[in-house]
Amino acid sequence: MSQAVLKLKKVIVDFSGFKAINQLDFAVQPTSVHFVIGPNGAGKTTLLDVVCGKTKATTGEIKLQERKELSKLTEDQIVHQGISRKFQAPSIFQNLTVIDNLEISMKQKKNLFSMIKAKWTNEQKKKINEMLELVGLKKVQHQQAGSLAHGQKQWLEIAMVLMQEPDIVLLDEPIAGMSKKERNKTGELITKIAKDRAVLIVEHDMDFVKEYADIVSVMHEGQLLFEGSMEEVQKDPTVREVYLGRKVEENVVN
Amino acid sequence: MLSIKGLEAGYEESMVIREIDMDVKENQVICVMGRNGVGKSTLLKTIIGILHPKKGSIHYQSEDITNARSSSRAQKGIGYVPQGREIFPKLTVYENLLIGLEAGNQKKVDEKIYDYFPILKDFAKRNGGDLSGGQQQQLAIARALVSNPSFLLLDEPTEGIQPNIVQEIQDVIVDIKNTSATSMILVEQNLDFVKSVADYLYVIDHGLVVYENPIDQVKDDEVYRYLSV
Amino acid sequence: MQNTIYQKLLSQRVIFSLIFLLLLAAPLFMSDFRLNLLGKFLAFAILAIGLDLLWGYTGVLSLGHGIFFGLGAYCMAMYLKLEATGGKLPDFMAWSGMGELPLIWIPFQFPIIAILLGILIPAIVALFLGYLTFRNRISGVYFTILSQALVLVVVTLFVGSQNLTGGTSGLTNFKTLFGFQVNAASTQTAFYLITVVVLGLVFFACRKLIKGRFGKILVGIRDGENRMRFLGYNPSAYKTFIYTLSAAIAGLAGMLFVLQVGIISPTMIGIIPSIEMVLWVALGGRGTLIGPIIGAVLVNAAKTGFSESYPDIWTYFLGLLFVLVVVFLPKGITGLFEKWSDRRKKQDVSSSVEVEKSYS
Amino acid sequence: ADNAASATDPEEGTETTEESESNEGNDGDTIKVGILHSLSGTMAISETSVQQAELLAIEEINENGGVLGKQLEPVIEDGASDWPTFAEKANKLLQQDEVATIFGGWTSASRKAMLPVVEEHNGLLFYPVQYEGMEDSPNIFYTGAAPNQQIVPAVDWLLENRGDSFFLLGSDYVFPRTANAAIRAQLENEGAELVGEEYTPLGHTDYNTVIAKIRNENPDVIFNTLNGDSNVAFFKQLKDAGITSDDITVLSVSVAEEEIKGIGADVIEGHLTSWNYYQTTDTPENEEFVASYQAEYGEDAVTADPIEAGYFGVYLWAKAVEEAGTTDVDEVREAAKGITFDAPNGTVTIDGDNQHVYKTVRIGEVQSDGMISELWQTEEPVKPDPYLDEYDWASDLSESLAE
Amino acid sequence: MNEIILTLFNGISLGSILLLIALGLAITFGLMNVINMAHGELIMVGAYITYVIQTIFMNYAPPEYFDLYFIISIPVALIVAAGIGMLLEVSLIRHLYKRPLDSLLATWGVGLILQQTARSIFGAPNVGVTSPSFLTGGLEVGSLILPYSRLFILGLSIVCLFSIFYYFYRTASGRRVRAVMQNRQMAECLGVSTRKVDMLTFAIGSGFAGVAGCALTLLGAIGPTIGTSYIIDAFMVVVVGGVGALFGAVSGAFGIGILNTIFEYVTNATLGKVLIFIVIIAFLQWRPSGLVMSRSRSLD
Ligand SMILES: Nc1ncnc2c1ncn2[C@@H]1O[C@H](COP(=O)(O)OP(=O)(O)OP(=O)(O)O)[C@@H](O)[C@H]1O
Ligand SMILES: Nc1ncnc2c1ncn2[C@@H]1O[C@H](COP(=O)(O)OP(=O)(O)OP(=O)(O)O)[C@@H](O)[C@H]1O
Ligand SMILES: NC(N)=O
Ligand SMILES: [Mg+2]
Ligand SMILES: [Mg+2]
Repeated sequence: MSQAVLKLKKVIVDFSGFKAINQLDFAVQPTSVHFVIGPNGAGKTTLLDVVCGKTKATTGEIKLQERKELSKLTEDQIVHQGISRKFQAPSIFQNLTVIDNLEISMKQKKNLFSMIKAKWTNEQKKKINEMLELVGLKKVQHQQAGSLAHGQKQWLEIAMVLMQEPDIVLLDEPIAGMSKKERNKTGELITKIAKDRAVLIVEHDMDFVKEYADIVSVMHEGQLLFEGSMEEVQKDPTVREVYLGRKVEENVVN
Repeated sequence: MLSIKGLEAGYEESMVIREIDMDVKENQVICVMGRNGVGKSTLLKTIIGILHPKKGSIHYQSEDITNARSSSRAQKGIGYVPQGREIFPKLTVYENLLIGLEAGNQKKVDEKIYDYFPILKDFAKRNGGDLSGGQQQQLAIARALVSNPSFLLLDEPTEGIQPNIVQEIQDVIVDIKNTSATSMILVEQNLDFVKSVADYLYVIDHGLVVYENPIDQVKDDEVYRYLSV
Repeated sequence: MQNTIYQKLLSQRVIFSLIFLLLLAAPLFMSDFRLNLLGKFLAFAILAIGLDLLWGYTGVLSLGHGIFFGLGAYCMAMYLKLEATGGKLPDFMAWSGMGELPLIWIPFQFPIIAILLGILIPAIVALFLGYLTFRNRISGVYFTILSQALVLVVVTLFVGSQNLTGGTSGLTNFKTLFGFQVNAASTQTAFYLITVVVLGLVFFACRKLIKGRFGKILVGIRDGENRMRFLGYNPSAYKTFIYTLSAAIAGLAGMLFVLQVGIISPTMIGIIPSIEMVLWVALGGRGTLIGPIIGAVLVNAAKTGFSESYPDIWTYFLGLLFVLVVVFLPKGITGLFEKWSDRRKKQDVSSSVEVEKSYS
Repeated sequence: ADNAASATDPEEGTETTEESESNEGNDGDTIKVGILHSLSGTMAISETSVQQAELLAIEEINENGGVLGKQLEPVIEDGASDWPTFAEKANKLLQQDEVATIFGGWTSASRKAMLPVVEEHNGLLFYPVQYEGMEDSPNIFYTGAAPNQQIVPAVDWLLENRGDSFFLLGSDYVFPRTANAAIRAQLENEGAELVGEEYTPLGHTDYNTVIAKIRNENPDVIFNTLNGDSNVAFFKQLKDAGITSDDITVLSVSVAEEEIKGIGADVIEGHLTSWNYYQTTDTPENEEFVASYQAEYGEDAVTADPIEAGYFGVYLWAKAVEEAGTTDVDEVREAAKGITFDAPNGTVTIDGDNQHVYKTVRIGEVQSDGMISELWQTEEPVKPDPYLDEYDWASDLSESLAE
Repeated sequence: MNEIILTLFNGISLGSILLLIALGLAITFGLMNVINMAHGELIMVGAYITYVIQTIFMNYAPPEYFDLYFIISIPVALIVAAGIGMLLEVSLIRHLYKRPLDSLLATWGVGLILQQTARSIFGAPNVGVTSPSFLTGGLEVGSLILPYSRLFILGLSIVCLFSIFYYFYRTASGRRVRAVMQNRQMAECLGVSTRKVDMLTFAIGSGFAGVAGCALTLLGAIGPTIGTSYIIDAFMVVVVGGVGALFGAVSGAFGIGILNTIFEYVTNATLGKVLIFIVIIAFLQWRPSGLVMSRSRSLD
């Protein structure tokens, strides 16, 4: 296996005494669809939080490509390092239209002065149109994002993340509230984008995980409980006990 | 118990649900499915009174509540679990539950709530806003249950919840159904889950009911056809 | 959709140009006194534009813009004062026992420098405060109240150091600028026309700024500052920039004010004027650039009108005006026009959300 | 009526400019005069009653046939406790309404704001309040006390009767600071001791700390040049701190009967003031004045020095106009020289040299009923000396000020 | 030594005054997020109420009962101010919860109207209130005199503080208030009558402004513009303490009070104000959201 794009060493996140993440070692391989599952409160979202800089690790180190120490950087600097993240609850710009949302998300110089003189390039226009097609928001491109349905918002936010052309994509429950059809669409999209970047996904939908995961990490009480393929995960007794429960066991059996 | 006639509602000029008729009987679990953005949440929001219908009527226990305030609907025994949790972030978990009691007439949180969702006891003193997504979802459900509502509106209650707890929620719903006369309208994306709890299924598309059947007559492929058009 | 936007720009262009021409023609049909008043209102309007950039588009409410207005005004006034005393020490310095001209007054003997400083000093003060506050993500109401405290302090300082600022009385009794009699009718008309031109320039410059991608980023910061960070932006820099820019514009307005009113004093830069400035923007309609201009002129015209007609009870009417506008014109006066043309319906929908965000 | 003119109506603007420039305000059968005081904002607490007094005078004059056989028509404007507004309104009165004269102002700041306006348009301003001096604009008549008619004699009297260690307390603006500059020079010249000097922002409300400092210095006299609200806070808190007029005498130059009502007589009882007029001043004119003032504005309305100065200011102007036979400013100014009038405080005379008035100086003590009883007065009206030229200890001051 | 004690006492005293005028604001502004610019005018109402009741006593009550007027004024001021607040909420604020900044503008207008109303009723000049005899003079401690009026205000502010705290954090009604302020819509859906809660809360906040006004008659002028001289300080206290944090307001008030007094003592009133501002800026560098920070996971 090639060397990891992202490596966490002995990371602890402590919320006034409560360790949401506890001595976690964790690695993400390039161009892989890497799922993180685990009980509610296991620390999955917090894991994404420390990687993207929203929460600062109490101790431990987070290294990008073995070199860059992330925990020192601010959120926006981390983004420019090539890490983009989608939040658990859709967070988009209600008062901007769908297309505006994508426009400000897209990869470009984002410092003050290059922004003042920012101009549309045809290539940018093209990119955004492709993206609109891809996530099927073409029809609503001029609608206020605030007026989209929950599912549509999810798609928009995924699109915003992709517009940044990151090396590592962090998705927190991207298919929450999506119907079967859209789940599959999302899944295909993820496989597609994972061809040239790493995708780290937090998800609870086992069928979905099973279908698209290259590798699955199971978190429990802030630590890594198990790592491997979905089959291995489902066979693991502790994972079943703390997380999966009976139904999934059944369809593992048959 | 709850009967909706010719309901039309939406946001400003945009009509989202049109001509919805629905009848929910005592102790019946109705399930609503539909693709994203067809108006499921809007329907529930209109029933609880966040949105006010442009047309049509809502009767609850043969009383017209079409124009009643949400609070009075809640007082009449309608419980609501919104999509996206809507926890009170700076109230502790316990206080969140106490607010849930406002609708009912009992004064303290029933122990069986903690049996359903143990973490709520462990985290009683933590701020609701600090909970994880799934924990918040559990809190939202518990908050609706504490007042023993006679009618429950559940908007995708299993969203973001770990599988084994999803099963528990499933059990909870069944349990409530068996132990009380409570009726429910349940918005859900997972057909298996629906079949295991519901009595009757509606599929909505573009704000209209396009398919309805008692659950035992529901054919998966028919449903999926509507869900994927 | 595209072409409705186009239509809108078209129609707006026409309206703006008409207003602009009308203003330029005003000297032909207005008495010196009224023209002078209008000129004062337009100076306020310039400030209102900057305030709208900050509040309407970036969601940062400053209740302290009187200070920047004042700094600009004082810079200009200091030069005029030195001109008037013709090299001798200004009277108030003498009373407060100053020997010779204090250092900070030296540069203001030169008009060009004074004018430059009139824009630079407010900008620098804003840059400093903005940097310190925004960098630490002090935002929303915290910033607002801080900006108000700034007013309190600067005013106290200005009043307290009478030997440098003329204290409560401020600076007045000017004579000449570039050799012209500042109070002469012809000079005043010239000042008026300059004000109109500056107003036009500032307006179209700001408009260009916010119509582009930059404007959308500002809205993004207004509605979801933290989210913007995860898109790779550093909101603090943007906020500081806009704050500084609006301060500079305020300074510019202040200078034009002094030239036409002939006096600047702490009462003009204090808490109350600072709040009124926000009222102009709100009344005209924030986040529209043109609204604040209308607001500034109308509010002040109303003030003058009320106080001239009912000098003893006019504040009733002013108060009532604010209440009624807020209740019945949530989007300000420009909101009215929008209602007529429901092009921008969607924005009305979410305007509530936007204000919520910018404050919760 | 004229007031009702809308602010934004251009037509109305043009008309007024077409009117003849000479003989200001003297059109048809009425003469317009401007009244410009703060009717709103912090200064309204003091200025409204001065305005009332001026309106009373105008009413009386009109009843007696007006001026030059014409009725006076007051045009009232609100200075709103905001100096630029004073300038704007003065402009409006002179350019728009073309009034024959303006009666107005209280704080020196407001006067300084109006000064360039009246000079630019060669108008007239009658300013009714004691002030710091160092000014004599040809377009302003100063009917309040110059420093040598209030402050200087007060200091002398205190040195003679109350002791020679002084504590100077004032609001932080031009009047107190300039007044105290003079007092410092005077004390030094008298070899008296200045133990402290404190300034608080206008509207300051907490005097605990100042009082603590006073307690430490324990002076014989506090010379108080606080203006407005602050006086109430200061005196109440001084009393609470257990300091009475027996321990330390406070002499105030901006506290008159009107202010005492707000402070509470019980609080300030026994402390001193220096003015040219008190409600208790014993002249037939005053009896009349107080009577008609209270008839107009209520039994418990009180009169005070600035009120009286506003009142007789109107009469002085009226006499000058009659003398000149026109309202033309230059001619009125000429005619005004040496004009006298039997004012409630005694006979006042306009000093042609500086357009101030001769006034009698009176030191008084506050009584339990809120009235001020006279302790001492000058035998005759004192010649106004705004630049304190008569006092060589003030020479440095006035020299540096000759503008 | 004495100086130090006295300065400290004066600081605490100033702090208690700041606290008293800020408490109401800590509710309407801190909890409800309504920027009520008319708060100062509600203080004014309290002050004039005291004046009116005093006048009534002067004219109709037997002299020996005169002092009672003050005891009676406090609850009356509370009720009247609360009533006006309630009126304000129902007629105006209620429609502006979604637009907190607009409430700033509207209440500013209301403030102007209230001021002018006071001027029309009581006249522009200040009115006088005679302190009750039991609050004149002071407690002698060694060579110092601690004015009874100051001690009284200190006590009053503490009583108000604790009653407010108890109400909001220990009673069901208070819990309802906090819930509504955090998510009005959801609270409504759970059966809380947000209208009642809003009205009640705003009334309470306004009521305490009235009490403050009543107390202020012991210290300073009573005129139409009394409110404007206190309002900004009140906002500062709330912000330094941390919006929505009651105990923050306490620390804010006493912090500012004591520092201000010390600064003023060693320099002068003007410089004192300036130094305070610098300290506050510096302080917020260290604690960007006030003394009592309240973290939240949500993005915005
Ligand atoms: N700011 C905070 N203060 C206190 N506890 C916190 C805070 N943030 C998170 N926690 C706790 O840390 C734990 C991990 O939270 P996290 O959101 O990472 O869980 P998760 O794995 O994402 O769960 P879910 O699958 O439900 O989203 C939870 O128990 C949560 O209560
Ligand atoms: N606040 C709003 N303002 C305007 N339009 C809205 C608003 N919320 C939802 N809509 C519109 O109403 C339609 C229905 O939304 P709704 O949330 O009811 O869909 P849904 O069926 O619940 O979808 P999902 O399964 O994603 O929750 C959507 O097309 C959306 O664009
Ligand atoms: N002239 C005065 N008292 O300001
Ligand atoms: Mg999570
Ligand atoms: Mg939904």
